[in-house]
Amino acid sequence: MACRVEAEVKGSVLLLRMSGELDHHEVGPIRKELADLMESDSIRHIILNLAKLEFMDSSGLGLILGRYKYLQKIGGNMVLCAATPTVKRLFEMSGMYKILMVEISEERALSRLEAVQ
Amino acid sequence: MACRVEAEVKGSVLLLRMSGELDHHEVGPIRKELADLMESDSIRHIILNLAKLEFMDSSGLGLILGRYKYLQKIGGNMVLCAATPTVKRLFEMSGMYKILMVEISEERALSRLEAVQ
Amino acid sequence: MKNKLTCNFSSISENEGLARMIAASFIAQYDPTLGELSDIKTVVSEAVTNAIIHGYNEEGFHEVCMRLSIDNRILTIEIEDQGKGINEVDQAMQPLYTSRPDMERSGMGFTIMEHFMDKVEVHSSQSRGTVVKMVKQLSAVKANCM
Amino acid sequence: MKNKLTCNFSSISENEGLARMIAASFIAQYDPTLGELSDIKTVVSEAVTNAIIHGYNEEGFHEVCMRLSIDNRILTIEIEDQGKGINEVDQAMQPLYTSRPDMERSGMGFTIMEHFMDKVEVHSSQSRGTVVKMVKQLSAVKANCM
Ligand SMILES: Nc1ncnc2c1ncn2[C@@H]1O[C@H](COP(=O)(O)OP(=O)(O)O)[C@@H](O)[C@H]1O
Ligand SMILES: Nc1ncnc2c1ncn2[C@@H]1O[C@H](COP(=O)(O)OP(=O)(O)O)[C@@H](O)[C@H]1O
Repeated sequence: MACRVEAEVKGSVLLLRMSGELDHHEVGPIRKELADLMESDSIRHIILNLAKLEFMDSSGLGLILGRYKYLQKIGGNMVLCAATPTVKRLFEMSGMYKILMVEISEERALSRLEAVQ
Repeated sequence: MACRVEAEVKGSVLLLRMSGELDHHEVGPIRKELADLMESDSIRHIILNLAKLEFMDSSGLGLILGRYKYLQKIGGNMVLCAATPTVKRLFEMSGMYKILMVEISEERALSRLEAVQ
Repeated sequence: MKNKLTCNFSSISENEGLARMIAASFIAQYDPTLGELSDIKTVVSEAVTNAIIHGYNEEGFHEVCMRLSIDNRILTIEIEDQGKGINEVDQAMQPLYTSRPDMERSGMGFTIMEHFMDKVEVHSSQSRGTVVKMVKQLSAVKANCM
Repeated sequence: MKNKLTCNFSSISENEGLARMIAASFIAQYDPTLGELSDIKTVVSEAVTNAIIHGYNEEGFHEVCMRLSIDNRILTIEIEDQGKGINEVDQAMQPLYTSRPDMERSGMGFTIMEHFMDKVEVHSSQSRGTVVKMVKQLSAVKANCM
């Protein structure tokens, strides 16, 4: 099953809502799209809403870790919100759960980013 | 996916509502159950409601044809109601669509049987 | 794009549904119509059931092989068993012919396969087994109107 | 009950999802918990992806083999490629180790497999290929309370 990404730009924040299955096959095209989007819109922060992501494996982790490293370099932040227990477990296993900001909703993620700035 | 059969006895009429997938694997146990039911309750007619049957192949046709022949022998009838287009096509292909009574609802099937008796 | 999937599975009736699911998942990637999906599940079910019932007399310790391949939206399905084989293929393929009326078989398996697929070929030799090869051209993908 | 399914499929990334679906359909018959189903889809995805990316350098004309078997609710999964093989298996299995940081691999594949399965064995030899064998005991079926 394909992975759909809904992207919304709010100032310097890119809000990504992912649904479907995020695996190696899906990661390639999404990585390219995100790179284009983040450069042209001068994005500094990302909010990841994974509430509707039904499947993710380590290829998805790699994609997210890649964006996280990029944001770190430019002094931005990544906020994870609403991941299902299965997806959350992968983040925990990789140690990423500790380094990411985690919020339960998009609204709280947005205000967290505003507070940080 | 399993096949579920909901059976309701109304006098000499056996109303069967099938759902799920009716294939060779499912046909065996269902055939036995039906045989028991039809003997102990002295059934003379069957109404087959296939509205929720998602899959059927020629093994299902065989099961239905078998019950049909049994009813014929004892002077009873079979009424087919609410089959999906895919299931209906199989009945047509086998020539059974022409020999069965067909009605659009359980109520109409019941009154058809009452009229026949 | 070309793709190929070969499966070998135990000759137990539980795997009839599994074979349908696998075939459906295989072609799902190629945007089939719902009708095509349902036709393909049906013919796979027919041929796999025949291998289990007729080829192997419902003995569960044999293997059925299903080969799926797609190229230019032409789908080829082969279902093979190393079972008892078919004596007279022409007779076997007649509508309503069955060698197992005792099992309440309808004799409609091959007729359904021929109806739903563009081509059906049966290669069989006695006590060696049977291969049913079926071909279907999937309809062109419609452009998305959004 | 025993059951066995062996699949060979083209080494294209489209088939990662197909392999997950097939494995899920195979075990669905044995009343797995939702957690078990999700674990198994994940480990199949990891091992098949590794075969395609690392074993075959994303060349689509090779074959990946997936063998599934179940006996007494013990599920065995083997994913095999005839690709380039792993030089140092111990190093490869370290958390966060990846030979392809250029591809933004996370290096978590083997760690996830070991976490989700009871046993993971890797047999590999250079330019011959790799077999990843994983075993998991499925939990006992709960009696239906209705
Ligand atoms: N794989 C097979 N091995 C041996 N005999 C077969 C096989 N497939 C079909 N046959 C023979 O062909 C006949 C017709 O098959 P089919 O049209 O599917 O009807 P049915 O399965 O209802 O008998 C079967 O009754 C059987 O004698
Ligand atoms: N099938 C395979 N063939 C060759 N090398 C492999 C295979 N599977 C894993 N590897 C090696 O093991 C390393 C670690 O694998 P893994 O933990 O899945 O992380 P990742 O796939 O993110 O690199 C890979 O980077 C690769 O070098």
